[in-house]
Amino acid sequence: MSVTVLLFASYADALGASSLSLDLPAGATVGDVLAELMSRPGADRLPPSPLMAVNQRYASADSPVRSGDEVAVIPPVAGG
Amino acid sequence: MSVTVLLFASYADALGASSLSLDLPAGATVGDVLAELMSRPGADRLPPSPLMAVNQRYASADSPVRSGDEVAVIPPVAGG
Amino acid sequence: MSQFVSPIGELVDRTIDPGALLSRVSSPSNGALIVFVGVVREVNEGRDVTGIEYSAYEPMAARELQAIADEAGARFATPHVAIEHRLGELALEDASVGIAVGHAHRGAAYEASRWIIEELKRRVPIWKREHYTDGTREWVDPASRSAQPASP
Amino acid sequence: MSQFVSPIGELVDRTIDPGALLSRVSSPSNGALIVFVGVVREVNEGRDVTGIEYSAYEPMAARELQAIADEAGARFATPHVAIEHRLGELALEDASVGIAVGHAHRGAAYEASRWIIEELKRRVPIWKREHYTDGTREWVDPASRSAQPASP
Repeated sequence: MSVTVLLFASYADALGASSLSLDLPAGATVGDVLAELMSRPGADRLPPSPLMAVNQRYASADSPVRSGDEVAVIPPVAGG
Repeated sequence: MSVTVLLFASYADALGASSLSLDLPAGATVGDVLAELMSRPGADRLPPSPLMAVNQRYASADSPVRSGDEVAVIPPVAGG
Repeated sequence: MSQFVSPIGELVDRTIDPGALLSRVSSPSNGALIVFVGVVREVNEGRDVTGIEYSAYEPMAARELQAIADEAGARFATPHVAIEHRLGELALEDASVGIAVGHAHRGAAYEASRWIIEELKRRVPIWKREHYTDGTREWVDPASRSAQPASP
Repeated sequence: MSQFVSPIGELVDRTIDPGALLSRVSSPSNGALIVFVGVVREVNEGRDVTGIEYSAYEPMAARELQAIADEAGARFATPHVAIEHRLGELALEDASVGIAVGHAHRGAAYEASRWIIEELKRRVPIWKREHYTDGTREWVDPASRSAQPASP
């Protein structure tokens, strides 16, 4: 299955992309998305457990992802 | 000596005046001003120890008053 | 902005403009601005209010407002403090008091704003007489009221 | 005022007008109105700032801002909550965030205002890149900074 991964701010800079399409086996979790992402060049500049969101809601590493989901890796927020 | 006594809000209503001139012996205190005031008709509607000010600053009952001072009897404040 | 900003606390007999107060505490050194506005409410302590008449021991009230502004400036380390308290006849939704604070950091800005309104209510010789829908009027004594905090 | 007021939290790409925010939380039932404005400061963590670029995960940030407005309304029992966060390039003294709260009583108004800005800083996916006088730019990570609270 395929999911869209969104990257922002310093994380987008680190990976040189603001959006990626990843292919994952059925039953994959948010943690699996992150593990796949961490194998990419530049990912060493991300922390080991960044905040993640699925379909615009914060999600833990064991949350399931489904085909077509929008998975976001959220850098430290700095609003205000 | 003579001092001016100012009354405000509910206290002015109680005593029927917003300003009085009182004659007091030399060496009189804020407490003496208040005692003199309390003998007036309507003063029974004042509390026994209202807030007092001398020349626009809060003052305690034992503070001295001098001829020409402006002594104010301050009802419960309700600004804001 | 002028380099020579100092805290201001004053009585006014016109509409309080929160935007104008804010602009008096704006500065490139401030990350946080707060304006508090106290407003005449339609219901107070269960009675229907049509308006409020504010009066003061004017010279002393003006002095105390300025003193509170100065003390807040010193206590919270900012010159950007502006306080206005209105006197006279106010209608529903009219602002009776406006307090603006500018500070580098938001924590101090909130603390200063809150400290100022509490000091103002504690010590500035201002009185209010509420007018009710039944035509009566009454001087308000906040201390004699229920535990519910008085407005604003 | 409309009878059907509800909390609002939104992203904007224009100037934040504190007076307009205030008017959105005015009501005859409110004795206290508070506006908090977060502003771009000239110095942050000892570096000279010339401007800030705000970006967001926009649909999620918009959802979180609305959720914070709704949660504040429920938690502090008032529908009169209006939050705006600006995105894009901001100059010194530009407002990045405006938070207006109207409440019957001042204590709850202050608490709600403070709660909203802390929640916003904790969970809304917005990022800022500071531009410095030396021409460099840097993404800001509030958690990596000193114990001194970040602006605003």
